[in-house]
Amino acid sequence: MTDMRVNIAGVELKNPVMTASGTFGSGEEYSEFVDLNRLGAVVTKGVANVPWPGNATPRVAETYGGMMNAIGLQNPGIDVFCKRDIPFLQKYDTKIIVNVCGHAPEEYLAVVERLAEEKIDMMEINISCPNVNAGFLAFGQDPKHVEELTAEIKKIAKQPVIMKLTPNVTDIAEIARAAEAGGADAVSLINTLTGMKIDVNRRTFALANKTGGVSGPAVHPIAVRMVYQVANAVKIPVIGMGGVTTAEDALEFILAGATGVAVGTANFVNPTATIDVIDGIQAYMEKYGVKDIHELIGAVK
Amino acid sequence: MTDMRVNIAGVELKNPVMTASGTFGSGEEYSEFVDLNRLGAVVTKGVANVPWPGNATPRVAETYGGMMNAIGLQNPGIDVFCKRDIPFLQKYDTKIIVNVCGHAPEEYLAVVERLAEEKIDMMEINISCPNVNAGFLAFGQDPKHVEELTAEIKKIAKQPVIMKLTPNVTDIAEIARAAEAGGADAVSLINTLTGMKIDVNRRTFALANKTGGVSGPAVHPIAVRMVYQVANAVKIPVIGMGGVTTAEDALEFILAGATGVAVGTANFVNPTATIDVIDGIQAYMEKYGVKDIHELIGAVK
Amino acid sequence: MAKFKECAKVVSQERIGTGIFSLWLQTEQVAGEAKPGQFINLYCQDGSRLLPRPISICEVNKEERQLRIVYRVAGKGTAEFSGYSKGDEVEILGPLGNGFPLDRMEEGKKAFLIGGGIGIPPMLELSRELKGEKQIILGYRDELFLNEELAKNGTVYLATEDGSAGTKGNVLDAICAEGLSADVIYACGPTPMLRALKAYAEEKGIECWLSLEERMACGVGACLGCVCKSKEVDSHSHVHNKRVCKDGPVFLSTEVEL
Amino acid sequence: MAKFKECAKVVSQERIGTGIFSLWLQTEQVAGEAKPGQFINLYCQDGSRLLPRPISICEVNKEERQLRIVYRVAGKGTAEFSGYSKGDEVEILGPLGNGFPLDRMEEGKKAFLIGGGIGIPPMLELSRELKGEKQIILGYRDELFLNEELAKNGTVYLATEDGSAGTKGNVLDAICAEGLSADVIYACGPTPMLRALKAYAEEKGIECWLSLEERMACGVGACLGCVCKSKEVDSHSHVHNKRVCKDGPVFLSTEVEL
Ligand SMILES: Cc1cc2nc3c(=O)[nH]c(=O)nc-3n(C[C@H](O)[C@H](O)[C@H](O)COP(=O)(O)OP(=O)(O)OC[C@H]3O[C@@H](n4cnc5c(N)ncnc54)[C@H](O)[C@@H]3O)c2cc1C
Ligand SMILES: Cc1cc2nc3c(=O)[nH]c(=O)nc-3n(C[C@H](O)[C@H](O)[C@H](O)COP(=O)(O)OP(=O)(O)OC[C@H]3O[C@@H](n4cnc5c(N)ncnc54)[C@H](O)[C@@H]3O)c2cc1C
Ligand SMILES: Cc1cc2nc3c(=O)[nH]c(=O)nc-3n(C[C@H](O)[C@H](O)[C@H](O)COP(=O)(O)O)c2cc1C
Ligand SMILES: Cc1cc2nc3c(=O)[nH]c(=O)nc-3n(C[C@H](O)[C@H](O)[C@H](O)COP(=O)(O)O)c2cc1C
Ligand code: FES
Ligand code: FES
Repeated sequence: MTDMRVNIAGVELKNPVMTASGTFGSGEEYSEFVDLNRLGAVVTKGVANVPWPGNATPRVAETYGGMMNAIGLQNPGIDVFCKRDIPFLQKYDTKIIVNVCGHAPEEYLAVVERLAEEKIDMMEINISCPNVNAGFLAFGQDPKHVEELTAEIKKIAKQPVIMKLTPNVTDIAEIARAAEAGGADAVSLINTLTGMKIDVNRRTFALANKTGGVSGPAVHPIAVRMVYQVANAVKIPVIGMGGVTTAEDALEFILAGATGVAVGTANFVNPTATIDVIDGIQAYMEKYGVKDIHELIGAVK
Repeated sequence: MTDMRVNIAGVELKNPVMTASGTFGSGEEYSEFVDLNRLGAVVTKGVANVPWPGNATPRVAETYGGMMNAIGLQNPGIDVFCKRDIPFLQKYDTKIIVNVCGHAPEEYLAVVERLAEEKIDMMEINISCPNVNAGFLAFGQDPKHVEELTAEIKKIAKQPVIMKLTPNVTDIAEIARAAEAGGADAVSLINTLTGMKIDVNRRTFALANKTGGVSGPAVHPIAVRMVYQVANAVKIPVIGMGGVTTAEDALEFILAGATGVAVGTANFVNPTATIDVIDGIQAYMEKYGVKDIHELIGAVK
Repeated sequence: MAKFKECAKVVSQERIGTGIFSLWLQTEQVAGEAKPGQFINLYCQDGSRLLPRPISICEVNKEERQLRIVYRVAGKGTAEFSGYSKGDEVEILGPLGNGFPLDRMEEGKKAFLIGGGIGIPPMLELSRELKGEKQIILGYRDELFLNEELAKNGTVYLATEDGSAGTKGNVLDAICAEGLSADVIYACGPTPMLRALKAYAEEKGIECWLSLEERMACGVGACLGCVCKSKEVDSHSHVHNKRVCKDGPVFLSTEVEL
Repeated sequence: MAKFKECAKVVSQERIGTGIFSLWLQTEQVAGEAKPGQFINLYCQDGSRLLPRPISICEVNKEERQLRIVYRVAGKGTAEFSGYSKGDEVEILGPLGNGFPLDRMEEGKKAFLIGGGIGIPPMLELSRELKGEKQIILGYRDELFLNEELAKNGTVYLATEDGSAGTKGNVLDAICAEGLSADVIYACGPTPMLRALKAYAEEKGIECWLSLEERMACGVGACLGCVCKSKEVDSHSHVHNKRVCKDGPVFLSTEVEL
């Protein structure tokens, strides 16, 4: 038998495969296609302290081998989320990771505090949000802000904290080290790469927001490079994501040093992508006689 | 009749379409398929002050919707280049843009100085090369180094200088402004995005160099975003590249603010890609009654 | 409302107008659940095009488990589909969305079934399943399609932009010109048409169901890509947004802002 | 040496072994120029796979302008090709590379034509065009293919890893076991085989032409993706590198380092 269990910050997942925030709602919609009990964890759509309406439409566009989105982090706010989404997920034998967003440290902290009483396993902090107190840049583009925000969150968080890194930076390893220095229990990456698409016939932007985040197989090699860099720069566990569509894609992250992997855009292409990835990793382990997934984590140096 | 002429730093190109450095040699190999006289310019493979052997093989790998390369800037050195490649290109009625690489400012300057006597139209400085005097980072990842290097080159360059920017940065507009402050006559972008591919069956890196530069349609939306940002941040002309395969791809760059566009990876997929892009832009202009390509440059705000 | 992802087989494909194709698909399960006004997601075979293409259900043959869609070639995905022929396989997901509410009509009531351009196809299955008097108003630019098939299930009124058939103008011009009235409106078509119908229906106090279109990714309500503006705070989103793919594509005109 | 990019049509495709396919293509121009040891680039129809797949020319029919390739399904691209059937179109570029030098042989001279595994196909056209005595040594893991066709053009000696046919072992084992000798060697196959042949030929002082394989992008010498190490500074690159796609794929064993 193959052992696919991994431990991230003291939380044991039955396998390394989770959903990427924002691509799986809170699991309900895909529960028609996927047995949620089989997932290592469900990572929920980003939630803020109050409801966010998100951006104008069009919010999504196809790109070559990928897609672009500017949902604008629409969410019902933490109160509704705790009343509705957490109880839904608690019915399943999987881990619950709540993705948190905010425009300012206070907003993140309000959510983190509110989550203290909730039966969730971890939280993932989306630091790709623009920091309203610090101009245009996202929190995650400045190591100083990352370390400070991480430290503030860690002070009050009752569950392990994953800092989710943006790839739109010069040196992702530096950002990961800042998160580690701030006390993060794990890091996840990559969030989307900022892109733009222009409709040349209508001479307008494809997305109402002008720019959007690129995801899907097109970004996979960039994500693998960043996960490798980060896994070799920090001691805390790394969760890899960006374009995972097949078990091979996920295994690239694992061999590069990721303890967990998330499946995002692929859900839109194939609603059972998460399960196919889990089954594929298992088949790979059996084929090559890998007894424990830890034999694979970071095995390519 | 449609007027496709553009002027970059005083040099008039018959159309905005050029080749992306490193994907077209010095034009000879593709001259079997392409009438070089039709191109706005030929941008040559990067050349250094002395011959560079480049990296070990495998040097190229396919990625989803793109490719990855780690050629390692193999080149015969500036002396051979001036004797062989420039005379070859001078036989054609197109502009000659020589791409220059180096590991240290002195190396760039040696090439720039050597080019002074040569009948070339412009030079393009590849600042994605790692700066041996400043750790791992490429010149192009630090605005200070970009401004300094640009200023030094401008002091001795006899032809207009295009600084070619790397996309592996937090804020490409800041880098472009640094190039402009240093006196650059134009900027071109994007160079490749650093990526990694792992062969999960052989458990090894797909490229001998471990990492490589991702190019092709997969990176196009990221490139368009960066060109838009840069075109709105500097006054000097911008040359856009990254994934241009069709006229529509090129027009996205032009509408985003690029005065010129380069075709790279697409040459490998379709040897006549440059010509197809030129013809396609012309057809677009005729379809929409665009008389002068300047009506399109930066038309989407 | 079960949904299925399956590999359907092309039964037949026919070009029924300039750039307009009619495709019958053999399904295992999707056809069995399909209702008028719902749609299916079609996935491209070419791996560079990841996102599914949402296409309305035009006709359902439950016995044979077959589905018909009618679509216009609008870009690369639909161009790919137009090359399919008998026996080819295509991945589909469906049936998706809520569909038109059939229970708003009964014998003795009068309905408008209004289709504009490529919004016409869903009216075919609707016209087959709906009870009561069916006045089918179809708006075209110039070339007609599906109108003869629709005429079997109700009275068809035409409007063409160039006046080459029926009333010159749009569907509302046809309604006025013909002096038609209805108890319920069902409509699908371009947003300007839907906006005009919304105003018309609210002015006349007619119950009006509009099928909206928006760019989509997941098609199942998970990504929040495809929202429209709702008049009230929506009970799911808790903001003024409804998901076209899941809460729609059919909305009561008074619920949404266009 | 003109090269052409064209859209070829599949004449026929046949499975000739486990995962091994033989494909005849109708070309306009490529077949007319093709020489043994050259290769063509095949482009995938699926847009997610951009780079061409280099495949050796196995057989040429100049009158009919047809080309044959024989390939093993190694990944997604070759898997795509294996699904093609009569009438399907495939973009190709070719003929590429230098090919084997036929003028090194003449009547009265003896040659080894050595193919290992999926390096066997180019030996077929070579064996048809080469003059002199042709000793064709073929190395397989277990399952044989093309050996009967090759036997029509020379004397075939087999080596199999499992000993199921011919000499148990590799091609050099077969040469020793059969006590063969030659004036010129032409070989294509896995790098370890080529490395052993290079040593063998240099030791015996035999002229030896090796067809190398490397990952490629452009296939025409422009990208410098596919280099091999050259013994001397190369006259084109001015470093110790030669381009496999353009300066090769066939090199004199003494020119290159493996
Ligand atoms: C609920 C619904 C039902 C529809 N029913 C039909 C129908 O019955 N017949 C028909 O011809 N068309 C229908 N459409 C429109 C159809 O989805 C698009 O024409 C089609 O997706 C275009 O794909 P493409 O690859 O050819 O175009 P491209 O422009 O190449 O597509 C690029 C991307 O944009 C999306 N897209 C492009 N146009 C539209 C659009 N108008 N609406 C939504 N997404 C779009 C595509 O799905 C794809 O993700 C429907 C749309 C929706 C939302
Ligand atoms: C000059 C030359 C001649 C060849 N002749 C033949 C032949 O006659 N028959 C045959 O079966 N094979 C031949 N090959 C190998 C053949 O090119 C690969 O098996 C094929 O490209 C694999 O493509 P794929 O999409 O199936 O595999 P994938 O692994 O999915 O391919 C991914 C990428 O790697 C490249 N690649 C993978 N394996 C190789 C390889 N071994 N050599 C070069 N590139 C590779 C592909 O071209 C593609 O760009 C030849 C290779 C070269 C360089
Ligand atoms: C539609 C969509 C919505 C997303 N929403 C969120 C979000 O709310 N919070 C977050 O941290 N990341 C969000 N992401 C980013 C994904 O979680 C993931 O990091 C990224 O898409 C890369 O993975 P993929 O290529 O597998 O999709 C979103 C991505 C998509 C495509
Ligand atoms: C094989 C290869 C070699 C390259 N060599 C160079 C180079 O020598 N100098 C340089 O500035 N850019 C080089 N580039 C980058 C391209 O010029 C271009 O910036 C990049 O590939 C993006 O464009 P594309 O997507 O159209 O290929 C190279 C790219 C490729 C694929
Ligand atoms: S398309 Fe994802 S929510 Fe509608
Ligand atoms: S593949 Fe480009 S030089 Fe050989």
